[in-house]
Amino acid sequence: MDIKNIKKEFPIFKQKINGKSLVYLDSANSSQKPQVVIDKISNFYETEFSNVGRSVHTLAVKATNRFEASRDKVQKYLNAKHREEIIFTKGATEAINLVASSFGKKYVNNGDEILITELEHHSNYVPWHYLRLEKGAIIKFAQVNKDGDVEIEEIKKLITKKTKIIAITHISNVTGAILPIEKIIELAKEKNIPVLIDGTQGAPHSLIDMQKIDCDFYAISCHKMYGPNGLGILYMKKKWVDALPPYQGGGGMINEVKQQEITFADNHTKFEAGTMQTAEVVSFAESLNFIEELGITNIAKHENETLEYGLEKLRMNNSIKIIGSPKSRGSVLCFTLKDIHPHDIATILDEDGVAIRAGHHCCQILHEKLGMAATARASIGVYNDKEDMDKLSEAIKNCQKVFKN
Amino acid sequence: MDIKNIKKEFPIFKQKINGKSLVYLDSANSSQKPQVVIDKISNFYETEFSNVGRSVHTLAVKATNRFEASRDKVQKYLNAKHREEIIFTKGATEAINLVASSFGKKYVNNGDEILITELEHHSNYVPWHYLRLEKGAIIKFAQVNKDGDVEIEEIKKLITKKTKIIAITHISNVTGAILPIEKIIELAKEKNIPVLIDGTQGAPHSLIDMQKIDCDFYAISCHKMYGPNGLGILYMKKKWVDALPPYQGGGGMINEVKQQEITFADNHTKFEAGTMQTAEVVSFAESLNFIEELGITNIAKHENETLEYGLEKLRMNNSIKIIGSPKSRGSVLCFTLKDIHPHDIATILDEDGVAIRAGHHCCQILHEKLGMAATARASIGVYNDKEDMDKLSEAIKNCQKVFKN
Amino acid sequence: MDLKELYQEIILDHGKNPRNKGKCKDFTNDAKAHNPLCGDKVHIYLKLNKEKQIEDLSFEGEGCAISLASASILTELVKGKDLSFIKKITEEFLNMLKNKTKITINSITPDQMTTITSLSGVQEFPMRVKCATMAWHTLLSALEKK
Amino acid sequence: MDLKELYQEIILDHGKNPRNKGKCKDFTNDAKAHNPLCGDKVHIYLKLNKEKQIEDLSFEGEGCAISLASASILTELVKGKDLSFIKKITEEFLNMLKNKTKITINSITPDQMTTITSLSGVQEFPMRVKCATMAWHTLLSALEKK
Ligand SMILES: Cc1ncc(COP(=O)(O)O)c(C=O)c1O
Ligand SMILES: Cc1ncc(COP(=O)(O)O)c(C=O)c1O
Repeated sequence: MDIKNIKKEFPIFKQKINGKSLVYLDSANSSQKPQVVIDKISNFYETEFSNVGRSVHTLAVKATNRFEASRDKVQKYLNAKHREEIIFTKGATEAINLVASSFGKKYVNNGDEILITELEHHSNYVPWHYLRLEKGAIIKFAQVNKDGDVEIEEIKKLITKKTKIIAITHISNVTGAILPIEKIIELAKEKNIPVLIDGTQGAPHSLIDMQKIDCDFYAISCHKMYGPNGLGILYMKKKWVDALPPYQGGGGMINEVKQQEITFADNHTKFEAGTMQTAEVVSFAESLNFIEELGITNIAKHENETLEYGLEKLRMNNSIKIIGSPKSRGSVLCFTLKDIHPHDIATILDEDGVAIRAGHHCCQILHEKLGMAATARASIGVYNDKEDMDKLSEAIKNCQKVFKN
Repeated sequence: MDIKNIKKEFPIFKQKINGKSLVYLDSANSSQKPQVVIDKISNFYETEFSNVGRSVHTLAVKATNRFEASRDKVQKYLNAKHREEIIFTKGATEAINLVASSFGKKYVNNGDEILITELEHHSNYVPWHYLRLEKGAIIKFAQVNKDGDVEIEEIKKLITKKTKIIAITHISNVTGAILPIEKIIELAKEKNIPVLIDGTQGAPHSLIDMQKIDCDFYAISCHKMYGPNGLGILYMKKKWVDALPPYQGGGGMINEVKQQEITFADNHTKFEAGTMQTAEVVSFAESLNFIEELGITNIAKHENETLEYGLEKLRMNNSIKIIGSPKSRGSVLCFTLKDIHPHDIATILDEDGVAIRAGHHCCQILHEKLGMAATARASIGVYNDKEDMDKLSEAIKNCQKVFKN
Repeated sequence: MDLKELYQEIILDHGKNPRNKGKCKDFTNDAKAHNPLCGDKVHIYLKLNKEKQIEDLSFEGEGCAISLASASILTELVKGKDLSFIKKITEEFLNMLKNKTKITINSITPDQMTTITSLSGVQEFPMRVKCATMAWHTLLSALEKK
Repeated sequence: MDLKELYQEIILDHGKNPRNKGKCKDFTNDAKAHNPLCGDKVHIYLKLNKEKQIEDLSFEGEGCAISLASASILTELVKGKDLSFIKKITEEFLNMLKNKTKITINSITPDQMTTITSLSGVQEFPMRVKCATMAWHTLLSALEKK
């Protein structure tokens, strides 16, 4: 496989959109899937499907082995110390809800503080808001600076004796800022405060080494990593796996169930209630194989070059305003266009086969701060290249023509 | 399509298990998938995939339309009054957790009673147990009688002024008992008590008409209905959609998000936080098409005939003890074999290609009552036939030979 | 799908220079709406007189060209009209976008007809239908309030 | 996979007539385990003497033929033995099931060797490995307790 030719691994690019080749620039929303991943799903359902962990017949054994092999694969990929640190969830949103609920139940009390940032996606704010409603917790927002970054000093300033957890995004899905998570984690460790990283945008674009990052929780959405829908991963440090109470209740997560009392599993399975997403878990191993074959650092390099090229192109157009100029930028490029609303941009670009997203990208706090209800966002995946950036730039010009601007 | 030939619609039956044709009798655990459903998943990922509801480009429009069309399809299939009554979840387990959490938060207080039965799957007990831990609620267990049924009188006896909700299974996944849910709902309505039906085993085997059943909540696991993994449906009566607080927090379920305050969507989307299982939802429409093409009453009839035939066969073997003799039986047949542990049975049957399940089937309370730690379970799907029952019966005899019983 | 149909001159004009913007004097009714998915907002103000006619109306709003144009065109069309006209034209307008039916109401001028049908291009863009209909739904809510 | 390998005569015999069942007198250590997925249970009792030998041991349990046979065989093998032998044999036994290695310990009789290797058929049935290993893990826990 070669990154230059990688589009052909993704069947979605075979079709024409409005007669044009598809320029897919919405990967921060969800990435497209390579054929190997799609085939793995079919193949699993066709030849090995069964419920896992519960039966002893041949199909159940095959499915269980595949399922647990996938956990091993994720553990290795993330370089987590223990396989029990890998918990499968419905998505990053559920992963964060799980932590907010379980951690909150046990450790957060009236007046305790939760430190997040103005950059956070609703998925890393609403779950904590529930602790505000239920426990009287206080949510503090680290401010974003004019470049779209959150600086370490800003975090430092807000930490108090009452800070119970810090929950921050790895990469902003709007400004593209790569946050200084290592430094924040170091700082938090000095004060003995656990850190949750919303890695939804981080994991698809950077080398993730849990033992190096050394955070307490890291949330991932598999569908943004060339993987299937409906699956997420929560990395949870072993000590929290041991300490936190279970989340949802149901089959598979119990130890003993009696009429007056229930005891729970003492490992990661206490967080995995009910029938799991077997086919999704199994096929996600293929997504990781795909990423590994290309190399995540090669992917990141290719995406960066593409992004930088695109930024340069767009900067040449005086009507375009790029949102944020962070010190280092992930694969996201938000912009606005003079006198043309982002929705109109998105619709008009689509006519040229260019798929971008318009809106607040689930970051209303940040958009409020920016003084904009909506922005247009082009986000990059491994399959994008400079030609895509040229087409984006041309499509924006066409858009201006439609509006006669 | 013809039920007699239906095995050929399911690719799993093309393979040999230990050199034998697969006799799959573990559908109560999870059903196999017809080719049309598997193909729909691939096809969707290959040609229409995008995140739904958030972008305005062509793929997003296609995906969103398919996604919402699937909701319409489910609404029609279940004959729900409003499309807003259909909520997509990770599975029946999440559906019940959602209700226990949201309903419990608002309506359950210290000393309030939750009425369930001894037949319940852990998924319809553990979530309520959390309300015991957190709110001081009391859980009452309607007793199962010697036939494996729960009688309406038993329910009646346990209802008090403190009963806040009744949560019962439609069909037991162990005794196969079909509970008198219509009568229980009628009774509950007189007393103004909401009823949740765990329809995990009911929906795959019976005609479900929400306006006729008229319960408040009905939980379904799609993977037991010839559908994909990782998807469930919660039917929630409109008045509860309006009244209950949201469950998980994240993208898509909000109205307005500010630093001090959050308002939530006022319809079903308040229960659907984060990126949904698009491919799963879309392909589940195919599962319903598949069921409709055969007709659910035809399926039920075929399954019943198969089951009755199997029961008769097994009753001829004096070493076999059938668990439960309910008035009407769903597609489940639990049994034990004299002096042979269910696990050994399952392993030995597998050698003959017969896939059954052994264990407590996530019903420890019931197994405690039965005085058994484990039972063997053969459960029936549309693809089973009398020949499968013959093979089951023969395989049991082989098992006795191995043990020289 | 045809962009030229969607972004016709009339729409671009109304989008750039929306009529009746602001808060009209002595309004008797108002209502606002907001699309949480995209952030579009509209707030409609109107003054009902004793004859149940809309004597004056205006709107405030943020949003795309389609939503601003639709609100602007709406205010032009219903100013001075009575409730039965408003109900009818709203119904026909929503039907046009949803079911691709024609506007049949005959108490509007040919110019007004051209203007309102200029929004029919939105039919082909399902994700944008909400942009065009929000103001109209909001008008109905405003009328229901007292 | 071969059922005959799994359900050998020796195993069926130990499964049906497990040795050392019950609660041994004056036990000094005990531990129990339980597999929540299938309901199997085992409780091991043992009496350690001053020389750190297992003077007596027994088990209570519920479960399949494999788990009962494994517990029964275990009790026969380690009775009267010292800690170092027990550690070694347990390690080798677990390794046999996990990595398909051979038992090499030479302080057991040929009969005992036949008996313990009769459980090697479990290797081919991954879902049943836990049944065979539970008693052995439980023995180790019992020894760790004081
Ligand atoms: C009666 C019953 N309820 C609930 C469940 C839980 O369903 P799921 O594991 O798909 O969430 C099951 C199946 O395992 C069941 O049989
Ligand atoms: C930064 C960030 N956090 C969280 C999420 C939520 O992820 P999901 O919707 O897959 O649960 C997203 C994606 O939408 C995101 O971009």
